[in-house]
Amino acid sequence: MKKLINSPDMVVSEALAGMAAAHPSLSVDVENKVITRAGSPTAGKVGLVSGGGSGHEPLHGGFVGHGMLDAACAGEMFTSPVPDQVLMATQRVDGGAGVLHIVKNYTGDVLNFQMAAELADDEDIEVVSVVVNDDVAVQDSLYTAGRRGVGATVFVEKIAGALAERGASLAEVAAVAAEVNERTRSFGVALTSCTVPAAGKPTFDLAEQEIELGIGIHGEPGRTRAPLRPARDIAATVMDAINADLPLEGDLLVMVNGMGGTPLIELYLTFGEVNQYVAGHGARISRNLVGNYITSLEMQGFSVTVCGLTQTLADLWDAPVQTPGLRWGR
Amino acid sequence: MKKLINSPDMVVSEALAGMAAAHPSLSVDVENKVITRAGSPTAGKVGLVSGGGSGHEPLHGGFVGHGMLDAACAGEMFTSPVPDQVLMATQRVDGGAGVLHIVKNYTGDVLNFQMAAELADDEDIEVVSVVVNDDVAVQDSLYTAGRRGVGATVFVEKIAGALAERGASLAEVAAVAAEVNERTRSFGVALTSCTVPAAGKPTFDLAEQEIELGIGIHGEPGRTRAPLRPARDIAATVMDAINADLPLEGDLLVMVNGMGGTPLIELYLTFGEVNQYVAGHGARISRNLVGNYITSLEMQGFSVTVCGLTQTLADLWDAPVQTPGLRWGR
Amino acid sequence: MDADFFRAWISEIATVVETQRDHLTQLDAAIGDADHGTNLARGFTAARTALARADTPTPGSVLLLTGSTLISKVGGASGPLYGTAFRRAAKALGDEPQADLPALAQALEAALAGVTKLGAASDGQKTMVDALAPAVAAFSQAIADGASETAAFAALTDAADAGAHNTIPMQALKGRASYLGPRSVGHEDPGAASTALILHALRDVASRQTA
Amino acid sequence: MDADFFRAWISEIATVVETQRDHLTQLDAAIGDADHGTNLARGFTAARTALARADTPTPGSVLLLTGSTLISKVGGASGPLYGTAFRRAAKALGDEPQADLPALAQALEAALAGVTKLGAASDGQKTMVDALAPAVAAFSQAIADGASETAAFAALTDAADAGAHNTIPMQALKGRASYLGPRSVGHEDPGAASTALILHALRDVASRQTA
Ligand SMILES: Nc1ncnc2c1ncn2[C@@H]1O[C@H](COP(=O)(O)OP(=O)(O)O)[C@@H](O)[C@H]1O
Ligand SMILES: Nc1ncnc2c1ncn2[C@@H]1O[C@H](COP(=O)(O)OP(=O)(O)O)[C@@H](O)[C@H]1O
Ligand SMILES: [Mg+2]
Ligand SMILES: [Mg+2]
Ligand SMILES: [Mg+2]
Ligand SMILES: [Mg+2]
Repeated sequence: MKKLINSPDMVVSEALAGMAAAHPSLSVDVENKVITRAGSPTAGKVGLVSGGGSGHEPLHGGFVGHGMLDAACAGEMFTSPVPDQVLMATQRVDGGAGVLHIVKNYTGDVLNFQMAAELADDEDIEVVSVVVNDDVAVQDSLYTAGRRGVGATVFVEKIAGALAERGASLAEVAAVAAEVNERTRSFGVALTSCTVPAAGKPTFDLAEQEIELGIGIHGEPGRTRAPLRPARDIAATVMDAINADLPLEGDLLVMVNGMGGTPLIELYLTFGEVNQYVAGHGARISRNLVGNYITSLEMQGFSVTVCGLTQTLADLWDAPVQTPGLRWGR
Repeated sequence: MKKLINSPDMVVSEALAGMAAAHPSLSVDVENKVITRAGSPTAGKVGLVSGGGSGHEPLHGGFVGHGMLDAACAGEMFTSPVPDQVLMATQRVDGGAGVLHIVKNYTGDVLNFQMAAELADDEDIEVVSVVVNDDVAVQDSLYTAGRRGVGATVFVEKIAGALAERGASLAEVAAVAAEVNERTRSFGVALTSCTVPAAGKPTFDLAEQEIELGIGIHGEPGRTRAPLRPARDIAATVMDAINADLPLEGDLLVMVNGMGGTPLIELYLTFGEVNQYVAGHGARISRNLVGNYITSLEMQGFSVTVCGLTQTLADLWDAPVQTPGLRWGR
Repeated sequence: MDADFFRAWISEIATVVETQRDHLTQLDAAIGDADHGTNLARGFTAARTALARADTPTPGSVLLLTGSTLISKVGGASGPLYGTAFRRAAKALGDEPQADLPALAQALEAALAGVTKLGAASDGQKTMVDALAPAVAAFSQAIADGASETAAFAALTDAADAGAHNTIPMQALKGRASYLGPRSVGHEDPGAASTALILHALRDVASRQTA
Repeated sequence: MDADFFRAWISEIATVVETQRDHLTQLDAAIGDADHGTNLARGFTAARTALARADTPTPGSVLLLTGSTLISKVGGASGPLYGTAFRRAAKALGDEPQADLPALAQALEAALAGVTKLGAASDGQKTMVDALAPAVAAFSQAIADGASETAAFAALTDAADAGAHNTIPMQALKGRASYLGPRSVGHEDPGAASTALILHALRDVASRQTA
């Protein structure tokens, strides 16, 4: 295992210490692994809290700031945060207008946020939770854990954050978050596995000419293995899966997201392929993100996330955002 | 070789096509591999042109935009652009106030930019070239190719770009570019090699517990090999090399740059170590960048770049910038 | 069985999950995210430390502190699930200074009920429930049949082992492993495996006492 | 030697650098950035194509177009250097329809002068100069000594081969390899190797003609 770390069990807190040093706009509670905006709470504004396992940076801590999250809870590597952290974050960002919990749909995340919401309720903090589940690689069903939450989380955090910044109510912010989730689909591909520091070796092994299709963001193996193919064909496989679940139409917000170890030049090349696919299907990419936004440590690979925009959602997407990971408009 | 590409010889132009689709603010001449701001030239403004081999993204194309570059020339993978490209870029961004060439100190880059400058001179376009050479891993000497240009390029492009945006003269812009270069030092470390698509295999091989110290940004082997150590010790080795060449003092602009395959969580952890080192040496990091800014394809590793700030340089650093790779202040 | 007995149990679990840490993590790597061993080692070590510091006079107070510590230290799916299991068991034991076999059986049934209520997993979905449910049933049955303590604990762990083993051919319908669909078949569920370890620790502590 | 001869030479170089592409790239991987073979294959293939399209009646016009094409297609260090080399050689050949051995020798001397002026490399710095300089000297000397064409070309390539080989123990002081410092020792310089290939191509074309 080759990593720029001191010891596996210190990675998360030492990285948070680095974030604290790098971003004066954030207030980083390294001990409790809770990141808030400096000067939280914002009185009268709905507070947005998200969080999840570490190893997905810049998600979530890198999205704390004006126009996006108020707080992020960093769990251990690939392990959801605990209720105490979420409660602490909820208390710190409650400006009296209630708090939205943005939860990626994993059993652990759902259970821990749920417990935190109950604890917050005991303290009369109004909490609404939105569960993100956009991964079309996972068949949805009432009887299973359901779909994973992946790339849509970035869109939900940005758009709900923009609406909250405008002074909307908790119900309105929760509604737009749910709307973005419903309009968004994702699919991920791995060229290599990642290595969890405490595990010390790659979570799975791929042959030199093999790729994993339908992976999540925790180094879980995907749904199937396939031979390595040209980027154009891989992009088509990904887009076919998304298009089959939610037909592409109208103006789209598209993210070509790197899993952490894929160079930007490959992501741009892949975005070009995705753009051609979308155009070939009579839709149009009117907004985009190309880069590392929701990663899986050093994994090589990418995911595509597609959201069907309305004018309102586009405006909220364009609204100013000022976070370490996403920044424009002011 | 596992890459998201269609064929090795198409990587650069297909990635540029993706950039064109992703960034309406840019005008991308895919055939000639020249990226300019949409609406170039800016009349009366000094034009900034840089360029180099591809594989370092977001450098240089990702730094074209308000407050930074006017044009970037993308060479083949790790191969400097040709004079025709540089001349074309120079012509397209000449707003009548002359053009600054920002050249990383590599024989190929220097020779090709030099030829382009001569051609531009034939057309009575005033060109001044600034050669960036900040890599302390390379001993400087009159009799050799001298030091490589690495991370300082990002600082030079940002700060000179900000001054040009304020309407300064070519001489003034060139002077601040040279000043930033003189005040900046870098050192890089590789945990893994990278693979040039056309070569098809890693440029060098490292054992599981080996790292390369003093690498450049083209997958060249470094000055020495060393055993893998904790991030704290690696950071100390890097900072010792920089500090020995230009003692740390006062307010510093520090970049902890990922080589392309290193996850952000490790870069933040490393920044934390660098920050402690700097504090321990009586200096202070007053501005920073943590992320992938000047990369070497999918290489795992990082470089640290340190610039001793003046108030003027700090103000220029803080000035608005709006490019795909760097964006703040408006 | 008094508070010391239950403290010894938690301490034994901490030791076992630490030694089995890599094994559990590798099971999780196959169908999950390679952290189950790390999660449980972190959690039960913290519980042992908490018990060493706090004053826990009754079996119930020992398991209550254990459950709360797991919830606040583990995270992931197993944190809330195991945490709830121990808290429910604690509530079942009440403030009694001692717990006899039937009381322990009721406590384990309460634990199972807590896990299934929170996680909504039923038998055969390839989760810790597939080890816990048969183990609890076998334990209660043995006690109802008037089996000796030794025999009852043997029934408990035999059923847990069998239950964990039986998860191998199952396709996961709950938890992270469910994302693999058919590819989850052929691997033992890490949570079922850790449940078996936890119950073995209970049996070992009991046998040491009687010995 | 007429324009056809020189076109044949460039075409032969394009073929050789294409077949030796990986070899040159691997030499560059050891002490550079693994692109020398790719760069030259791209450049000389483009030159061959350009010559096929344009009308180049004289040896000088052939080499001038070759040099310009290399400059606008190769990039890197080798593009301007080889491009300048061919352009300088072209200028030396002027507009003559034919070039005899002494004229060719002068052209190669001009090429060398162009490379050293532009790159500022002197002997022993582990660059293409270490193959080109001795080769040009040996060629001129052989002609001055009244050697046969065959012998002169043999002298040219033998000296180039020796020169390229002699770069192995050198420490690079110019170009990318200089960044490796002492670690550049023990590897053949890719540009010296490609220079030898280019001169071998010249000899082969000449021997075919005389044959
Ligand atoms: N809904 C559920 N009900 C019961 N047990 C579950 C459920 N979901 C997951 N588990 C158990 O949790 C185990 C995984 O725990 P762990 O790896 O620590 O958490 P995570 O999956 O969040 O990484 C699984 O092996 C399974 O036994
Ligand atoms: N200053 C110089 N003078 C002469 N030849 C040089 C000089 N610098 C580099 N070279 C030659 O160029 C070769 C490298 O060419 P190439 O790999 O195509 O360019 P780059 O180094 O830009 O990648 C070296 O092997 C060396 O022979
Ligand atoms: Mg986990
Ligand atoms: Mg090169
Ligand atoms: Mg797990
Ligand atoms: Mg090279």
